Amino acid sequence: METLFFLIITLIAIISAILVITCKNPINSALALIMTFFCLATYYVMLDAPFMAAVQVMVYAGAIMVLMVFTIMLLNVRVDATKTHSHKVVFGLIIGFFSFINIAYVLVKSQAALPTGPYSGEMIKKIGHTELVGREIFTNFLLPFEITSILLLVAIVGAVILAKKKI
Amino acid sequence: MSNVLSLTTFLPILGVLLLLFIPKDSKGVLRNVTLAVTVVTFLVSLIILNGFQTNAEFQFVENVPWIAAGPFVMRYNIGIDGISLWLVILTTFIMPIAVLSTYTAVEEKVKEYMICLLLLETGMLGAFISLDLFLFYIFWEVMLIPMYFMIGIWGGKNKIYAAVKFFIYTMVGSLLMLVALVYLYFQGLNAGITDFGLLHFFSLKLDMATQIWLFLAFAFAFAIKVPMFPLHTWLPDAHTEAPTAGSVILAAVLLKMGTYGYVRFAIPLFPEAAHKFAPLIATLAVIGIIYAALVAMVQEDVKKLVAYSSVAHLGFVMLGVFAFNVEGISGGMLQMINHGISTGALFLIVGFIYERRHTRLITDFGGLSKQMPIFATVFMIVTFSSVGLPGTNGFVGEFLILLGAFESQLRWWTIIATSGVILSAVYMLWVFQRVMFGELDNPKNQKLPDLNAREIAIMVPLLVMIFFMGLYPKPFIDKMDPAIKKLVAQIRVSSVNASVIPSPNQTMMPTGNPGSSMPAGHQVESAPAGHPAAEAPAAPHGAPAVNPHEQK
Amino acid sequence: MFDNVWLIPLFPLIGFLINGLFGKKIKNEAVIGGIGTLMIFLSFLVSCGILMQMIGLPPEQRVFEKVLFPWIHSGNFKADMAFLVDPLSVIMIMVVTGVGSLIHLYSIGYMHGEEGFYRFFAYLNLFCMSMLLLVLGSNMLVMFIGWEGVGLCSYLLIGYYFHKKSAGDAAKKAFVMNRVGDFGFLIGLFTLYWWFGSNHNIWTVNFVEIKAASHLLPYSGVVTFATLCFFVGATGKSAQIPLFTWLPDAMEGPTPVSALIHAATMVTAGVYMIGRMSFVFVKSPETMMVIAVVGAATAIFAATIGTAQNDIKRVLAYSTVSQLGFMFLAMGVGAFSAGIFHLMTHAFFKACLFLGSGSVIHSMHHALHKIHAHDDAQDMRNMGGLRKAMPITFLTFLVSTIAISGIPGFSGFFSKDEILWMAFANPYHGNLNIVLWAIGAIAACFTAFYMFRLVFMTFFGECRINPKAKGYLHESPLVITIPLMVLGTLAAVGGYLGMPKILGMLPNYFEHWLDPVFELANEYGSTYAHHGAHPSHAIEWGLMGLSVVIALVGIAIAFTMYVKNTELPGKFVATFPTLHRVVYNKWYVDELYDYIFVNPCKAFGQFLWKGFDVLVIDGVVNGVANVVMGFSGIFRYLQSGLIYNYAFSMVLGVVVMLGYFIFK
Amino acid sequence: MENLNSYLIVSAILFTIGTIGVLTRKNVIVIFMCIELMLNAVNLTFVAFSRYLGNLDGQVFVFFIMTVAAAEAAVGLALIIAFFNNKESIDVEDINIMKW
Repeated sequence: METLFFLIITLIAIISAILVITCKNPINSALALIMTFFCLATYYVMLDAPFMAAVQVMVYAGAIMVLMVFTIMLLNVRVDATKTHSHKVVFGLIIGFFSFINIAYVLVKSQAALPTGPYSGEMIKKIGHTELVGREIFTNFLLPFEITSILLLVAIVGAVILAKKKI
Repeated sequence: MSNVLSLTTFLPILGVLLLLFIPKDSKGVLRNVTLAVTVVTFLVSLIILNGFQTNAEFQFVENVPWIAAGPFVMRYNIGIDGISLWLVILTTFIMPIAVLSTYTAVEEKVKEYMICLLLLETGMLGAFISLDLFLFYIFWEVMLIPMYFMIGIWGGKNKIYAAVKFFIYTMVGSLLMLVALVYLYFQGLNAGITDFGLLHFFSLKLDMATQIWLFLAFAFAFAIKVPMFPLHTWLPDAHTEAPTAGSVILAAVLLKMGTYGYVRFAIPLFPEAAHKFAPLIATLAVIGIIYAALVAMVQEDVKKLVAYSSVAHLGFVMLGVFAFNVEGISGGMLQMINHGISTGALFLIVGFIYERRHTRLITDFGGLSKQMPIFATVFMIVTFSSVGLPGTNGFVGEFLILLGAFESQLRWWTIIATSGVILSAVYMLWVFQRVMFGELDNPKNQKLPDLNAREIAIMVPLLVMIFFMGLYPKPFIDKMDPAIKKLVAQIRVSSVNASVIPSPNQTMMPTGNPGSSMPAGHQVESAPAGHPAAEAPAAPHGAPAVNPHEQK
Repeated sequence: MFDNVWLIPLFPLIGFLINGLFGKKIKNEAVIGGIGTLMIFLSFLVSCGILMQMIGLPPEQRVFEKVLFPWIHSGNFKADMAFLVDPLSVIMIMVVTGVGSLIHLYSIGYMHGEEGFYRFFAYLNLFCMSMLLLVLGSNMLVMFIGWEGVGLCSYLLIGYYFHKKSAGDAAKKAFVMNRVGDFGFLIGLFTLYWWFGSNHNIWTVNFVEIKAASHLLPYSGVVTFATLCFFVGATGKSAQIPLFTWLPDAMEGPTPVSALIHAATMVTAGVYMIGRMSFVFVKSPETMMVIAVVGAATAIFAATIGTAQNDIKRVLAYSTVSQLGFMFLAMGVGAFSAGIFHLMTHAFFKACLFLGSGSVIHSMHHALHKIHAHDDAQDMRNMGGLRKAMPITFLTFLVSTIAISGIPGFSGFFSKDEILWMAFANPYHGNLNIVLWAIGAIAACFTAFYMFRLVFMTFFGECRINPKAKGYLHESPLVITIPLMVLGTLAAVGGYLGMPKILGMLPNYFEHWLDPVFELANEYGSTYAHHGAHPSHAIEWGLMGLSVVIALVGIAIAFTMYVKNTELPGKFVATFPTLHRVVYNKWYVDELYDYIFVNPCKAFGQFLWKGFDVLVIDGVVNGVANVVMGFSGIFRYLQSGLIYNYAFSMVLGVVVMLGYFIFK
Repeated sequence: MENLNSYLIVSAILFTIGTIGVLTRKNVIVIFMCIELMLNAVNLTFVAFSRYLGNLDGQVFVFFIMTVAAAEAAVGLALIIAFFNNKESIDVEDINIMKW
């Protein structure tokens, strides 16, 4: 049952991902990308990470993609008028193929000798995923977390300045 | 006040920080602040001068760890001795003058210009005081960049060409030096030296082949900076295109980096190789003297003429340094300072007339004496200082150089070099005559104003120094003497070692032989009976590579 | 008094500073001129004091060295700012300050109303200071300051009328030629210093110390080299062959300058220097010979040119060159004190001649100025018959002319005759003596000829000046004529200080005075001199008579050609046009130098600049740059600027590298 | 729960699709979206590993990546707008001044 569900989700994710790169209209690409993000959120749930799933939906599907769609509408971009050069596609596919082989090989091959940590599935279920992640962030990763806030601040300022017509 | 040396060096950087907070439109404030910073730097450097003990040791030493990366250990190791003392003072002395000269000359991007000037000062001072090879290299490169911008942004018509030429010439040399530096460091590591400290490397015994290669790399870098024939062609271009203050600093201080590099690094680090190449370098120096003088003679642009005269003057310095005796090196050091003062003054003078007429062609002038008597007087004094008239500073250095070189095995070189004295009079007086004498026939020249108070204020310190150093050079020589004696001893001891290593050192030098066979061959004959001339046939000279009087 | 010797150069220095710095503000000519003259006169007083004190001392104590402050000390080399007072330098300071004060006084009148009056006096004082440093310097370095300093002042004063191109050229020429001499001086100095130092560990440039050690010097060899170098220096400063051409051009300067610098003092520096180092020079017979020959050759050579010049000052200039030749001849034949003696008498009569000519020019200039004529005020062809208008000038001029021509009873006779006699009778040059004597005698004949030609053309005969200006000719003011009278008197009687022994009326004070200085040189000389039979008194009397006759012949020829039979010169020129042209154009020496040295130098400089610097060196440098540019021109197409290309290369690179590491 | 490898393969596929998108598309916004896709593929890997190794560091890392992605989206889109204002285009082929 779970395997079937996984396969369906995978199918949706890949199809929508392909749609992202094939749609002529950027708005369609954006919608397909949102679909992919939802699929990924599903994966996270399946991986006992409900908090990550929630964040995924909120940040990606919610915030970032809304920004994208806004931008698309704001710029009022038309459908790609010019055709993509076919040699680009061919080269892209070839490189994509080889990169897939590389990545898949590395990922699959590398898992054997990795160190394991204390957080088993039972433990996550018992204590709760959100609490564990929260504990991790606000203890071990407190400093990076704070720095992230500065990063966001800088990004806000940068975005405002860049988007202004006359500085 | 133990870190007064660091203070001097980095005061200009503090000044840069200060300048950052001044709006770029308030040009007057920018200029005055910069002037104040350089003046303060000069005053602080006077503390150094005051506290300097007349001995051969490095003083005001600061030595703290800085970078340690793997096997490379660089330290912030600075200090001065008599050799670098005067160059530091010269730098801090010239800077206020250079800044003052820009008050009306530079109207665009004043803030950036001033920042460049101050950065340059830090770079130059740092290079003079570094006792760590790596630190030296860093300051050496730091100098390069502001100068590049000064030529490239505030320069004349052909500024980009000149700036790039300057940059690439210097860069080629310094990269070779960097390679040699790293190689030397690894040699040092093998011998148990654990950092880049210069003094450690003095005791390093290198075999001849290594020395030769390393010396060549260092010598090449410094020769470009000096500049020695035939690597000099960047200089006239850089000088002609640079703004006045840039030319002044370039001539007064930057060129000294090359000669200073020889005295401080190339020669004491590789004494045997230095001895081996002395004839070659002396030959190039002498060619430079004559060549530059001849070329200067036919220049049409006053500034270019002064630039070529720089090449000739520095040829003298090189000759003196490679005499390897106290007189020669003292003369060389003095000549560096003299050249800084008198050529700096010449560039300022060219700047003055350029500001008034916007041309530097000699043919555009003539008869200015009538219209600008103060200017004429100043120009004349500086001209004669540059020519090396006794009583002015130029003479003392030139004389000691020639004397020292004549005592060493470079006798014939000296005789040829001395004829440069004639040529320098020819070209300097000729240009002076064409600019200042004759009828005031060009209508554009007939309304030129004479020097104003600011310009006089710029020139007065230089003129005072010209006469002071010419008439009473004793304090200058005394302060540098112990350090030079030590250097000479260091070179000589090593060269005795060199003769143990089988090298073509002696046979390569026919220099001593023709020189001494001339007078010495005759000395025995016809000694009058009435005089106890029996002691006349002294030690057979000309044979050893050391100077005769060093043997006693 | 000896201790105060430093005051002597100090006073003119003060005068220079006052006039140079504030002269423009003072404006009052009397004050400026007064300060200048007063300062040099004070020096003269101090010099007199020193002279008096020295006369009171026994001869062997007449050497005193005053160290003012240490100057250049480096390594073994030591040179102090120090002054040497001995009989030789005392004579020189007396001449310099004495003649100097007179000429300063004269200049107040002569330079009246000139633009830059203060400048003139400042330079003149500076010159006096340099000259005094030169003669007082106790080591070669201090001497060299003065040596170059006088060159500088000469440059400044020749170029005084800087708006004239010819003045600028002449000034530069003078300085450069002097520099050629300085080159020799320096090399000579180096050689001596190095030889003493490396062989005997005596590192010195001090005259006293060198003198004390001079017995160590070998004969010939290195000494010849060194002394020849020094002699090159002397030829530059004293306008001898081959470096004499600057002196006639130097007449572009104001006339008092010509009198002071180019007749009385500076140009004699070379002679003085040889005298100062006589103990070194005499050690080299070869150099002595060269000096004698060059001196004699210059004497005759310049005298021939002098016969054909029309510019009053140029005649005097060539005369100076010729007389300096006599002095060198004296030095070369070992007659040091005779040379110095001639130096002194020459200072008197030549200064008087120049000042007299200045007085003439002054008057001519005024007269021509009044009628707005642009005739040359210095051309003798415009003069004539001036003796009535300017009696004092004429009289003093005549006295000095007689003196220079060697008429017995006047100063020039004693000194010149002494030189000629020594040229004949000296023990150094063997068979060459007779030649030297003959050349000297002929030169003396020429001297008498051209000097009297000058006098006749200027003061006798018809007045050839523009008739309208004639009425304006008048005698110069007192301030000009007083120096003339003093110098004229000295020119007449100065010779009695050094009467030849043979005349026996007075002892030769001069020679005795200088004995301590030249004793050693004569001693060295005697070791290699030929001790043949000493010529008898009869020969000496005979030669003396002969030289008088020769001078009279010269005068007679001049009289015939320029007073009695005035068309003779024209006929002469018509008969020998080439000879006249060559002589008139100074044997084309200037042109020769231009052709051999100046133009090739310029051309070579041009070639080095345009050909070597720009073409070869920059060609190589820019060539390398161009090669790099060429390659980068090709490679730059890799940088398309399209993001796609960059991203593609990046991904490709990642894939390839990753693949390599995974599947290797 | 599926085994780790399936997640990794899915992640690899998504990443590759993102790469191909970046390489083939011309619209800057789409390229931008593709980059987000690639980031998400990586996130998936992190979470999967985190779960199977029992170590939460990976998930914390994903958290940070999301933050960076958000910042990147903000700045990147602002850049696109600025570019559009200048060139009236969002075609990458018009961004070609990065040469010589």
